[in-house]
Amino acid sequence: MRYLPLTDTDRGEMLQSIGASSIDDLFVDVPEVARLDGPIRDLPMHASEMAVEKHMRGLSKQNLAAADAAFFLGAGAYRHHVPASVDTIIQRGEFLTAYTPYQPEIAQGTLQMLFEFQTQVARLYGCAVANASMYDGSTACWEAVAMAGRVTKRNKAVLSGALHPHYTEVVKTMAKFTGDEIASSSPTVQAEPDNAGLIARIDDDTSCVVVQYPDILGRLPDLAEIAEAAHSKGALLIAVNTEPVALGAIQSPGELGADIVVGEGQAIGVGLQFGGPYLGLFAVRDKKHVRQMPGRLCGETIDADGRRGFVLTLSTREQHIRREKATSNICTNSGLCALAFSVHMTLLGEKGLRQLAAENHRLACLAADKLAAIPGVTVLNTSFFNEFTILLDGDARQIVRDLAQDDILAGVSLARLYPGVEGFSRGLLVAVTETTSEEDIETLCSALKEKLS
Amino acid sequence: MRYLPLTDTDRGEMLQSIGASSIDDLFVDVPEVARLDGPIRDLPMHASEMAVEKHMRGLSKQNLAAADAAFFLGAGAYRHHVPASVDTIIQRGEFLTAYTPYQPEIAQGTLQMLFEFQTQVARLYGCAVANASMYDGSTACWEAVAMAGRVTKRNKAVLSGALHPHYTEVVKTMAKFTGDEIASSSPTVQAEPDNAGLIARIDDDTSCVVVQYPDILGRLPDLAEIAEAAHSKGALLIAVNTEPVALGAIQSPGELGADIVVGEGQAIGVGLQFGGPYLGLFAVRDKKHVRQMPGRLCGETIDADGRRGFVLTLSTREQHIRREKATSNICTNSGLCALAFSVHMTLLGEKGLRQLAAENHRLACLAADKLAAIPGVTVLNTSFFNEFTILLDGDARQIVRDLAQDDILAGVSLARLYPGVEGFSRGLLVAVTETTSEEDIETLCSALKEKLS
Amino acid sequence: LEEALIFEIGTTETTGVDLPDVDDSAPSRLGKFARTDEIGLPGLSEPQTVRHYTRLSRQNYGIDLGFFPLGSCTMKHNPRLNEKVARMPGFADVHPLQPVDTVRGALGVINELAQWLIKLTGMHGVAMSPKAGAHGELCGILCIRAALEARGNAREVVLVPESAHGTNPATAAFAGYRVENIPATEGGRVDLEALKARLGPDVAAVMITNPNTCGLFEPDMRAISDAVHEAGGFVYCDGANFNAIVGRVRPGDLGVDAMHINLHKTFSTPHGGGGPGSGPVVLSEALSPFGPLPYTARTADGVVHLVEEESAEEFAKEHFGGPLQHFGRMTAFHGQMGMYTRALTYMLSHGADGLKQVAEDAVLNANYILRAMEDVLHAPYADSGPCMHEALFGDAGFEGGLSTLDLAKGLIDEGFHPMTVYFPLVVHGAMLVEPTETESKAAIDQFITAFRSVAERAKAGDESLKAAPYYAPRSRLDETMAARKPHLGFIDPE
Amino acid sequence: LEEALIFEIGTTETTGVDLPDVDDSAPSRLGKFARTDEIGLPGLSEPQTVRHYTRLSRQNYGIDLGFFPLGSCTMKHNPRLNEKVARMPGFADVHPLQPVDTVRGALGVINELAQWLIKLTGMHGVAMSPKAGAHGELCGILCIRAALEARGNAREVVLVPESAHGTNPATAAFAGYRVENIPATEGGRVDLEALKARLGPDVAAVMITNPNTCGLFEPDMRAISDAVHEAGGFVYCDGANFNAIVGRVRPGDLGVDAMHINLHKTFSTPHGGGGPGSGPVVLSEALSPFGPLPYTARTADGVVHLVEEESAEEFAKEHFGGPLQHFGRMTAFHGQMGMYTRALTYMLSHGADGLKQVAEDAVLNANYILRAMEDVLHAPYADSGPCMHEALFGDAGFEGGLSTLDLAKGLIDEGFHPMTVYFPLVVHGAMLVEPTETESKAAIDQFITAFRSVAERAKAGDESLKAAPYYAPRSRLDETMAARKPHLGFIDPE
Repeated sequence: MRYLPLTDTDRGEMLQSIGASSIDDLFVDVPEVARLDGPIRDLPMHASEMAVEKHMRGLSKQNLAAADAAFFLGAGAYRHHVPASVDTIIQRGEFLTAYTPYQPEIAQGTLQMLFEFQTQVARLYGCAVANASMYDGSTACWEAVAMAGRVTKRNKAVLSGALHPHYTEVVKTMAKFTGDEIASSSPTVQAEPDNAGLIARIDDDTSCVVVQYPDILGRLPDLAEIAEAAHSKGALLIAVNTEPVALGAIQSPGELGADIVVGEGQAIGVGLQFGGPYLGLFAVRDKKHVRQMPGRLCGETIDADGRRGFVLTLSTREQHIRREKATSNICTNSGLCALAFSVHMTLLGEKGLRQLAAENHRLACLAADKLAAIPGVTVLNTSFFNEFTILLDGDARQIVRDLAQDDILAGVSLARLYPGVEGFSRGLLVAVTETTSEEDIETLCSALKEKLS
Repeated sequence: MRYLPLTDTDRGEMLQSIGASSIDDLFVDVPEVARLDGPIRDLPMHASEMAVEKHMRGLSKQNLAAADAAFFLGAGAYRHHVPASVDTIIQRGEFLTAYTPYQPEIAQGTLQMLFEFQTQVARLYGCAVANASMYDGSTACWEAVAMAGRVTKRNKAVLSGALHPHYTEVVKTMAKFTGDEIASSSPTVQAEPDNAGLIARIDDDTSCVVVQYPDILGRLPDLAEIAEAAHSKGALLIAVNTEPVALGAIQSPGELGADIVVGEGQAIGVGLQFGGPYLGLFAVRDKKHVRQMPGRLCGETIDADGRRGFVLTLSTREQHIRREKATSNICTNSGLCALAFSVHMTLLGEKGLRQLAAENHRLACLAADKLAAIPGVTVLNTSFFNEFTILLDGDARQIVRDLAQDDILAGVSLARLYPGVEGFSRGLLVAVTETTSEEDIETLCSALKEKLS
Repeated sequence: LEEALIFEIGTTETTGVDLPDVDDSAPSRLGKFARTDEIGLPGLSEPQTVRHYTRLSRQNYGIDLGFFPLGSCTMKHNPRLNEKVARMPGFADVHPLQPVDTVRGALGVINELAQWLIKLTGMHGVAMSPKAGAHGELCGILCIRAALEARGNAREVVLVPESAHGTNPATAAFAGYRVENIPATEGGRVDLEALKARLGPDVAAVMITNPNTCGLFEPDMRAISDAVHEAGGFVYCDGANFNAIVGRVRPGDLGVDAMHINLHKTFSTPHGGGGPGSGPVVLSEALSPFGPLPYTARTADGVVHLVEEESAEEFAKEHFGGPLQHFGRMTAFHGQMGMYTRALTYMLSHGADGLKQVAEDAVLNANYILRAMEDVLHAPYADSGPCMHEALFGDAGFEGGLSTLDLAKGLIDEGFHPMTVYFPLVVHGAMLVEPTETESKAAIDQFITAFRSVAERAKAGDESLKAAPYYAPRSRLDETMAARKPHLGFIDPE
Repeated sequence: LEEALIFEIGTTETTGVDLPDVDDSAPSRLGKFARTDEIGLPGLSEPQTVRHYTRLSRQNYGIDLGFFPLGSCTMKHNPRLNEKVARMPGFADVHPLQPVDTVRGALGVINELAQWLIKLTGMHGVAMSPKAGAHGELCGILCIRAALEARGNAREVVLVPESAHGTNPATAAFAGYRVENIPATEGGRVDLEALKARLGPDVAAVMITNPNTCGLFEPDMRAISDAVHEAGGFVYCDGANFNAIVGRVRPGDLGVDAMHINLHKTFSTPHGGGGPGSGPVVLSEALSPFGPLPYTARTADGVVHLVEEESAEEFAKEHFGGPLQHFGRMTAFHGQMGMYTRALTYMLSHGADGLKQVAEDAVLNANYILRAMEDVLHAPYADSGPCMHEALFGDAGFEGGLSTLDLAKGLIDEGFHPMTVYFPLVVHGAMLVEPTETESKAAIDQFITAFRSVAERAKAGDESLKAAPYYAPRSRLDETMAARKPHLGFIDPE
């Protein structure tokens, strides 16, 4: 077996040196009832690399890869071009096969990268401090709600209706067990987000208001207005961003007054991957909240010879020290995804990020205009970045399924996100990135034209 | 431009510091007639990584990849499964982006690998010493002929008719310029190679006899018999091998008496790549011939602190020292391909190589038997390893083209290798490796059955 | 060796990509939100970027470079086939919300992996979506809570052994339970009688690690489970140590109700310097209906189903014969697909026979180290029989104020990553050594030589160990300063 | 840091692959040739293999790690996009003898690359198949010889400047020519008058490097070409230094008849520790019909053709209006496809504008180094004006018996690969520094600081340089011993 270096000779020598007559001697503590007489049944035996690769390739080919389609899906996961050098770097054995950097003397590569990553995220979000990443955007969102509870000592979170429904579900699920109260609703399908309605729900018991920016329908809510309202009631504003590329074109949530900014970082460097692993981003605008943050933090220090170095720090917040009193039970970050994000962001730089955002927006505007010209299609949004909602004269979900037969992945229907919710059946979320060609846009428009005529 | 780190600010500062007013000042020596007024016309301007990748993917998709076909081509290039770790290792920047190891203190990685590679090749070939690789099998073959001339001080090479025709062409082309005399013929299309005819051509002026093993038709010539005949006339035997996997199942040329063994190493670790880069292997049975060898050699030595280390050595044979008196004008090897070969060979080890060879032979025997059962198909060979010749009742080349339409790459027709040679039109070379499934064999048999009925 | 920060070498005008220039006059739908200020993100050209990260990487240690004897963390070889498979376009380049007909192969991967996990553990169902081990733990406890709530009483207490991973009590507390410790016997096992005595109608669950964090198998495991079940509680097993028994022992046969599986430990998805992980939770028949969405479960007809919000109701009715009981959703989308492909590839490579050999070689290697060290280092449980895949030592006998930490740092100078230190808490100055099955005898012999030598220095009170490591990219880093004056991001010099 | 040899750690019973066991009873067609003896090839499991080569790699220096100021060798950044493209199945997994209808895209790559090379050089045709620079040189000289033979007289002499690469005279000698040197002027250029005086009916060709190996452009290049052509000879240009002028100057405009192009230098295919390279040769109209098979050529209708043995006759008749004139075949199959895909990808990325910038930045960087060093190091041609992409220095003024080699090894301790040393031969203790365009100003400034410091030590006679390097994986290696008692392979201990 190719991953096992011990030879039978080795095994014999080792058993002898420990004074065991057979390997079974080492498993004497296993109760009789649980002893098996051989390899577990109903499972295949070992296989060559070639055979396994073939099997997996067969499964892979049963999927329609985005590159082989005209592709318009977003709703929290965005397809962008990732430079080839990103993957080369994350496949360096020293990054890929390293452990959590608990031994900083031999983990400066990971630690310096995390320090750079934290700085990049903090600046992108307009915040003071970002952590070393979390599982994904949805769990980061819940952690932010929990943190707001710790900071404000209140336990009622007000969620915007236009927060990604999966994020809402995650928050509600967790809250069931902690006893937090969650106020949420479905989005209003209108050109502009219902800020007034949201603000009206904030009261003196509110720990936080959670707003997505751009929101699930692609609209740009006025964060500054909500921040002011929240702060006036002593609540925090949590801004959620699922498309970091947008922040190359629009103002950062931190600047607009958000206290905690969380989001999904997948769009930069990570890829679609059928939903995971992704990259949770988490930052706070005010340094004073650092000790209430969940997750790992990397900090600068010096070594015994006075050289700059980096370590994981403030771990007294964490579970392996605090056990049942920890700020979170999290003990993993998305280290390798954070590396991919950081490398991609370094390649982009400010200039590249702005260009990338501009190109996304240009193509999205183009697509919106072309779609709006089709009879039976209405563009809902007045404001958007690279994703917007259209209303079709028909069942959007069925249309999406039909178009997929012709290798057109037209977008995410609102019915997929909100199954069974009244009045959403016509809605379709359309995302456009730099990977979308003008030809793809034409393909979608022609297909819709035909379908709706 | 993403590969150019200088900013316009940098350029300005640098021009100023060297006292030039513009970049044109640095090109003053270019004659007026050759000065261009801008970028060269008729060529595109720079493009994003995404755009270039898309263009190249488009070209890639115009080819039928072996993995998408029932595949039976050989004739000097063999398809084998290359473990994923081989590619990971050769993509390590320290190997991929290293220079020729002329500064051994910071090139021990490449040098130790080459030392190991040389040992692996020498053992595989049954020889005393192998060099650090050459361009490919065909050029190594010519270098062997030239070396035999230097060793014997004769200049008539006798080439077996069953030597790969491209190799024969390369030898003849080079010989035209050096004045060597080359005696060659086409192969006899018979069950066994014409050893007697070959031996009859050896005379007292013969510097070497060049024999492929297994030969171009897949047959196994009796090297020992030829070696004896050559040696009795004072000539050297050069054995050529184009399928190193075979040597896991058959005796090595060195053991059988070959004085110089050369070959193509592509089958182990390198892949098909439409013909290149490949890996020339070169070894001599007797150490005394080392100083007449072409190409780089890596040797063991010690450093100033007494530690074992490796260096390129015996470079007094080479062009950068000897200039016009060098043993060859070669100054490049196939370093990265040698690494791939060596890694793959290390993964195989003796055990794996023997298993691999046995599996190839098993499937080839199976295929030969199934093909022989088809009316209109005759199997020529009595002996073979993983490739054999069949004769079809029909124009083999046309049949190959026809089957390719159905994604069956049936083999290499003799007419492709020997265009216009009388009597070869029915011949088809069929190679079978571990990547060939029994299903692929069935597919080929069914198609031939239909075609020939 | 010093590598500057990107903020020190990059500029906001440099970029390593080629994109069209921004056209400020282009029409925009950004309204008043358009960004005008500078963000402060430095860029590097591609050559600079590759060099920066390549140089950084060389300050790291990884499995590809050497042995990682990390107890409880199972740092084994990461096959590159797994990386290749994860990058196949049908897995890497598909969106989680594509119509299901366009992702049948991706769902197939999840189903196939779920079947493997179920069969390897002898359990009934599996919740695939948890993002990491701790997330999986949480999932398991929430299942238990949901099942108890469905019976009408969530109960109050979760029993946890003293030697448990820190995540265990954190998780139980998060789910609203009070944590109580279970004492250990002299032999390092759970005290069965004490446990039985504590069981009662207020105990929701026992969280147990088996093999436990002392590296020992709990011989009373089945008895523990029976007692807990009898008292109406559930048994949660921390699966961090599954590598010791994979393919040889099925937790389901021991009465376990829920166990998370760290795909990045037992099934070799790379640690990546701290994640991403993946923590599916296998569930007993009693708990299966309560798993979060999306999840998979094997029904009586032998088929494994993937259940999402939409189909959950229907599925529950048809297969559980009752109303919808899932406890909610733990994450967006379907979980860690990229880890599933790698883990499945690994399982298919090893097969049932290979995985059994994995456990056997891992346990053999650990016992070999235990016996090679016990004359030099205090091995608290060495007399009670063989260990499983980890060997545990303590710092008894160290002189000159030297600590386990000093020994660990001394090992760095010998070319090894240190073992897990100060865990489990039940042994003073604990050192937990887990070799895994992917180390050769030669590598282990080298390690033993180095470990013995450093251990002897510690026992001789060798002062020089206090300043170790000497040959690492950095000498000992001042962690206190880092925590006292947190400096958590780069600040531009004035 | 010591890594054992595979022969010391592997065994013939260990393997890192999973294949069926050999069945000795299976039928065989191997006759009497079946192998029975042991070959002696050690195997390693996959984890051991990955670790062995990863560790070995860390004893190497590469462009990914730092600056390589190697004159004449153009070590530039290797974009990873090129690697990705070369691995696309349509390029990596196709056989060279597949029916041409199944490889239209592969032929398209060759055609497209050929067009780029022709347009960038202003030439007429290109022979793609040579495997490396020296192979390309040989190809060019053989074309010249074939063209001269077609005129009835191959002639006898090839003129080569003293400063030429060693391959030039070796190549000319191989093709059966006598080599004569061309003298240089004080300014480091070819002496035009001396050359003219030597030209005559016995001179087949002049082999020239431009920019020359002193890093200078030959201002008389056009005049040289005209004189050679007038004397009935051909001009061969060594293309090793093409990076200095790519996109800015076309050799065809200077009267060159043949020039090889090192794709692994100018067009960034990786050096790979010594190959594989690729050396296509561009040809003038006069030489195009004589190129080897297979080759491509642009005909009057603007189409580029790929010509192999079979179609050569027909092609020659149709487009050259005469009989078949190719000089033969230099290699099996079609040449270095894997390098073509990389080079084409690189060209498409840069475009005509980017390649022009390449030359400009490369030349700017070299002049910047020249001017920053000339007060410390002897720069023999610095007064004659700007250099091209290389700066040349000599060892004048070194004290204490220190040599250029000592300085070079001293640079290793500063973290840099040494420059090219003792070449060209015309300058005593020559040091040829080529920064390329992919180094940042910051990297070059760092290099200058280090270079100045080591140069000053050499001039001060700092003894310690003689034993440099101190901080490399090895100290100075005994090359004499290696050559005197060649030990070229591992020998099993008794």
